[in-house]
Amino acid sequence: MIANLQLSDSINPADAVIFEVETFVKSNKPANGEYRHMILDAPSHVLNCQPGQFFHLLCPTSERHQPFLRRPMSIYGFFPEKNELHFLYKIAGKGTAALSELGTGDHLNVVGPLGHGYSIRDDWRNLLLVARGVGLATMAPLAQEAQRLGRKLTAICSARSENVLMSVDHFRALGADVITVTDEQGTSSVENMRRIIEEHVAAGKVDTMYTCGSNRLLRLLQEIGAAHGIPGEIALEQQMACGIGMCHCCVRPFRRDGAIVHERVCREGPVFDMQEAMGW
Amino acid sequence: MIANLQLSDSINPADAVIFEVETFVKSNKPANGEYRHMILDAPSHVLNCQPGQFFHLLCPTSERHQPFLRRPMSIYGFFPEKNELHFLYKIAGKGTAALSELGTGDHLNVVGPLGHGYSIRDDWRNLLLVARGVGLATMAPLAQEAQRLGRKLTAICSARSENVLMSVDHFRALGADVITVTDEQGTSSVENMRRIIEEHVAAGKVDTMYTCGSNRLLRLLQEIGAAHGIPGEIALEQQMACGIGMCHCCVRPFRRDGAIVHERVCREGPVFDMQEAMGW
Amino acid sequence: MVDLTTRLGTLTLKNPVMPASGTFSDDLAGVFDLGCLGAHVTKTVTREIRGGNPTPRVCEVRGSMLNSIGIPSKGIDHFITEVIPFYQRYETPLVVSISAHSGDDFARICEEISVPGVAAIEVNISCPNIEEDGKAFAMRPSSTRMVMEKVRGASDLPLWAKLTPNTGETTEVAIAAQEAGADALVVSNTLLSMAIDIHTRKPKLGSLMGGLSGPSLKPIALRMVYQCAKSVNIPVIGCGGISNVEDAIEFLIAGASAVQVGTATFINPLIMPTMIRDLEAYLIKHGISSVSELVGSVDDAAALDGVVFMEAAP
Amino acid sequence: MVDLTTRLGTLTLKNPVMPASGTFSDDLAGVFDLGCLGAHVTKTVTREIRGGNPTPRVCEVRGSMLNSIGIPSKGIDHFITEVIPFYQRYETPLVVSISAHSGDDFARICEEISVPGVAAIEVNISCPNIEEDGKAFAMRPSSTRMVMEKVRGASDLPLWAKLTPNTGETTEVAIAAQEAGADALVVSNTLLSMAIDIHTRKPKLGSLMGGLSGPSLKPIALRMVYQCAKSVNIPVIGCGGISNVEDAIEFLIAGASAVQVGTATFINPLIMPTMIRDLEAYLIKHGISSVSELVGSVDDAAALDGVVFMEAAP
Ligand SMILES: Cc1cc2nc3c(=O)[nH]c(=O)nc-3n(C[C@H](O)[C@H](O)[C@H](O)COP(=O)(O)OP(=O)(O)OC[C@H]3O[C@@H](n4cnc5c(N)ncnc54)[C@H](O)[C@@H]3O)c2cc1C
Ligand SMILES: Cc1cc2nc3c(=O)[nH]c(=O)nc-3n(C[C@H](O)[C@H](O)[C@H](O)COP(=O)(O)OP(=O)(O)OC[C@H]3O[C@@H](n4cnc5c(N)ncnc54)[C@H](O)[C@@H]3O)c2cc1C
Ligand SMILES: Cc1cc2nc3c(=O)[nH]c(=O)nc-3n(C[C@H](O)[C@H](O)[C@H](O)COP(=O)(O)O)c2cc1C
Ligand SMILES: Cc1cc2nc3c(=O)[nH]c(=O)nc-3n(C[C@H](O)[C@H](O)[C@H](O)COP(=O)(O)O)c2cc1C
Ligand code: FES
Ligand code: FES
Repeated sequence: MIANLQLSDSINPADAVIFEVETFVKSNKPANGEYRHMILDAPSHVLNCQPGQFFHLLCPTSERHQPFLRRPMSIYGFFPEKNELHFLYKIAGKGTAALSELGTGDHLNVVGPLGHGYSIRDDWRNLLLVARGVGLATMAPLAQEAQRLGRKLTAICSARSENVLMSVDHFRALGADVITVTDEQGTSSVENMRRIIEEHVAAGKVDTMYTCGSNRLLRLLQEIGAAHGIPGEIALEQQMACGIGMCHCCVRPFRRDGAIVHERVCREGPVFDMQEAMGW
Repeated sequence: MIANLQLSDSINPADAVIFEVETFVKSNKPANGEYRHMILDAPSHVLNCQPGQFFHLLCPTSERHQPFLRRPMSIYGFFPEKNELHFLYKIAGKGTAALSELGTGDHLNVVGPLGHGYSIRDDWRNLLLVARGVGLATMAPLAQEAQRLGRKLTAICSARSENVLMSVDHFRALGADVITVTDEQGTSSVENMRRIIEEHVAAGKVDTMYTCGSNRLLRLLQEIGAAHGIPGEIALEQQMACGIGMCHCCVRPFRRDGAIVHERVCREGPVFDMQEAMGW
Repeated sequence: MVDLTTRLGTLTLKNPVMPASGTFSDDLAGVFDLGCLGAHVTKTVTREIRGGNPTPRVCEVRGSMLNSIGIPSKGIDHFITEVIPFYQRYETPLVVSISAHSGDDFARICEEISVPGVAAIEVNISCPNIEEDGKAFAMRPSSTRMVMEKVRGASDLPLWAKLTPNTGETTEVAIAAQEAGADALVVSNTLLSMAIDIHTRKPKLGSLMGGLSGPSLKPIALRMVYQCAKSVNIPVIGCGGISNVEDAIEFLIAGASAVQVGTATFINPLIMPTMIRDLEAYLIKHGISSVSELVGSVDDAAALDGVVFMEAAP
Repeated sequence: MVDLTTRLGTLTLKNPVMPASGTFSDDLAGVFDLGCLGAHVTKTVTREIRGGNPTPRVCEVRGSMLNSIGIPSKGIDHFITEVIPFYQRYETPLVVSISAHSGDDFARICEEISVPGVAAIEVNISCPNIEEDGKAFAMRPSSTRMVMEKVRGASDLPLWAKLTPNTGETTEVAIAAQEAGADALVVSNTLLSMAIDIHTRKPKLGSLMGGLSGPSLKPIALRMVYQCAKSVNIPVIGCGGISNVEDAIEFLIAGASAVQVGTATFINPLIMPTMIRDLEAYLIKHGISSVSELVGSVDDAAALDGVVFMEAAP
């Protein structure tokens, strides 16, 4: 026999680290032509997050969209002091389309914080961050943490064109040295990026490198990292069901100790060692 | 090979008598404690209706309610001249609950008009209408038609209490002689109803009787009708899937020529001969 | 212009969209011109007059429905004198669904129904085999073969065998039907299911159990269509939860040469003509010149290794 | 107060709610106190180390999901030294799900896993029988009987046989499992399904096919639970699409003595404790003093005539 009291204890036990909570939309607006910025009003106890972690969102059911599974979304910002949780997202399919229809005051059920975020080792004083597209979302809290820890940060932001480049001001405001490259200007080629990064390495400005999402960037950074012995981390994506580590649908292969191991993006990741990651 | 032109011809061929159309909610408000009155803005070509017919409503999908099948609803009023289609309904489960959440301007997909309505034979000059609860909805267009045809109408309206009695004013406005009986006042008993009706019969005020829904009233009117040779019609309900006559889920048994036959409420009904109808 | 025609053996349909048996009747002619359809498929008819099951005959489950209509039938004579003539006003091929409780009865109705005006016969073998243990003929390859051989001997019309998802031997049954002379397979009928009203504790259907149809059935029927299309050479007609043009295309890609639409018509009576129009628009938009280019075009090369394991257990 | 306990043979659970194998792990302890559950059921483990299937391993279908995780396994040694000890911190009975590809391998892992800390063994016989034709053991009564007899000889722990909805012989398989010594049945596993991306024309799952779970499976699993509960004397544990307390109650009424919750936990990680709380509230509200009053209380008298026909074909 289970008393209600005991059960409510078990729903939010003292040692819970992952929460399922209702949040409320404070705003949900286009950030530029392709991305949307959503700010949720969330209880502060769920905002004890690490940069690189994510939430699993129960996108709303409407007449037009009935997503079934939750959708993973990187934390773009978390501000316990003002109960704010931010996401930056792109409409990809029905889940994100349903998200985009949320208006101020609507509720959104979220589970998190989830996964294993970026690490900033004590001896990593000069951080290089290379990102493209919506991948920048996951890097924003990292930049903020770097500032808090007093590290020097260089951010190379890549995009199709200047007008879809995001977060540049955000990174600058956090004291980062921002370099923008775009397809439009022809500056985002692998060769040009390699040149820029090698210059920074040569100048001693790169103790570690962070990236996310792009296969092309992963290969480039792996080469540079291997050549110069610079460690690095990458945030990866994979389709998810549970988001918590139970279902094993989100595995990716990694090279480790000469063998290939499979790890769960939702649990061991989404941030992984850059050299172990495998292209796709 | 099918050209688009041909196809749009086949979607709305000249001889279509049942339409699937989007309508828009003009208002959707409580009529009293238990019932709601919904007015739709509907194209006039779908409003060529007979009293007793119904529409099949695609109740909206929301986060709280996901009705799958359509829900049948009697026509409470149809006014082609102002593009209005009215329903009077009671929240019974998720379909009607979803309906009740519709606000002005929302769209609602409806199929209809459907079924076979009431008949008013030329020699039926004095009509008696006996109804209880939401069943009154289906009788309103009948009263209106009676007025148009210059027939004399008596309406006995039964309800739990005075304050859930509906449509009384509506019937009076149509020139009907309205008698109200309620459980609260103890006037709605079978005995009392029998007394009232027999008095009307004796006074020559009943050429035909119309009712709907209640088993108790059906039996009473069948007895009176049989005793005095007065014809009558009843509107019946049954769960529906297609509403058009294809699936055969909505059958009910009827006594006819000494045998029991099954007829479809959506197609041969919802209005049936009162003596053939069987209690349930 | 794109080519919407599809070939089912000797029969060529002007487009691959047709109704599923039991979810269609002349009543739908009040909604749209039935002449636009690829074929007309009638409700299953039996020789004898039958009453059908007790009500309630349908209920709703999350996102789908159950039915236990049974096969109320006015008998074959009524069918031949009243139903077939109605469809003569259309050029659209008329497919008559038949059922019986033994192989010989199947042969008899098949022969009697092979009259002018009927273009093909759909053999609904998802009905109990009363000569054996009462399981539906389509549950086993042996009883499927028996019935299909009998009907094959009784008619020269194209014969379509309609399979059931209740069997654990889909491919074996499909092969048996082909070997016994079926001209096409319809895949599939409804899946045995149940729902209980927790307040009254009564089954929600008058006959206790019923068949699941609608979107919930789709991934199961699609799997069966794929399995059948891989294991037989005769055309497969997909059926199960098809609710919009994307679903229809998914079935074509999986290997179906045509599709049947059932439950979706209850929700959206215009869905079949809409689907035909949308299919044409899809082909044009994606530069696909004919429906036949879609049929069986699934790109399963990378996954084929997994098949043996997956067929056994997911 | 109401009595939430339920008896599964020699085992008494403090409430009838437990996770389904493969949808639960110690990771969920980060969300709520796992001590509140009726039992803990682990992901199926094999003796040998296995990799699992190619990605994508899940996809969404309308209102439900498909998975083809396979059975990645770190092997039995890792399981005994790492997994079992974790659950020792709870008093909740630990149920270990096992699988193998032959009867003898099943017996071997069953014996090796019968260690202190394990309260019962769930025998996942929905995996291919490589000694025969590769169909899952649970597809047929004969192979079910064979495996269950072997495991019965290998362990004194309570043995639960987990059935598959892919078979056409649910009651026969259930009876075979009981006769071979199963202490309970888990009904059921996922249903073989498929989905194709119409743009790439590729299967949405890396292994082509996968198992349907979630709400779409519910009416099918409920029917199986009812069939099994009517045909065996051992307790039946319901599983398939159970997403809220109403679903759980429906399964109890149909004849389940307990329920397993799988996919719903992915959508709502707190659903199991919520369901336990709501079940208690439901019993109190309706004046029902114990869960056992619900079990098998379906009022099927009026409908029983239809059963024979309906089991054969809806
Ligand atoms: C850890 C993590 C963090 C992410 N952070 C962000 C972010 O900050 N901003 C953002 O815009 N997107 C982010 N994504 C990608 C985002 O989850 C997908 O765009 C989203 O799930 C697409 O859902 P949909 O219904 O709109 O698209 P659909 O294509 O309809 O989705 C179908 C299915 O595929 C899955 N899926 C599709 N694309 C992806 C993807 N790239 N990764 C994982 N699953 C996918 C969906 O979750 C769903 O289950 C992140 C993904 C992961 C794994
Ligand atoms: C011809 C006809 C005319 C009707 N006219 C009216 C009207 O004017 N006003 C009004 O309030 N109600 C009317 N009803 C009843 C109305 O259709 C039901 O109240 C409604 O379908 C309940 O749906 P739900 O989802 O709210 O309830 P639920 O109980 O959740 O419905 C579950 C299922 O049962 C069916 N169902 C439940 N009750 C009935 C019923 N009484 N008749 C038929 N099917 C039912 C539903 O359609 C649905 O398929 C009419 C019914 C018929 C057949
Ligand atoms: C109300 C109803 C009645 C049906 N009657 C028949 C029938 O008489 N014969 C038959 O072969 N199939 C019958 N079926 C099954 C359908 O033809 C079809 O195989 C099934 O519903 C799956 O398709 P859907 O999901 O598009 O509805 C019926 C289905 C429904 C819903
Ligand atoms: C991702 C996933 C993994 C599963 N893994 C297993 C497994 O390892 N062993 C098993 O017996 N069942 C497994 N199942 C089946 C579930 O235990 C359960 O039988 C099925 O999902 C139906 O229940 P549901 O609809 O509540 O999810 C798995 C199901 C899912 C969704
Ligand atoms: S999403 Fe379930 S284990 Fe990662
Ligand atoms: S509801 Fe389909 S025939 Fe009446």
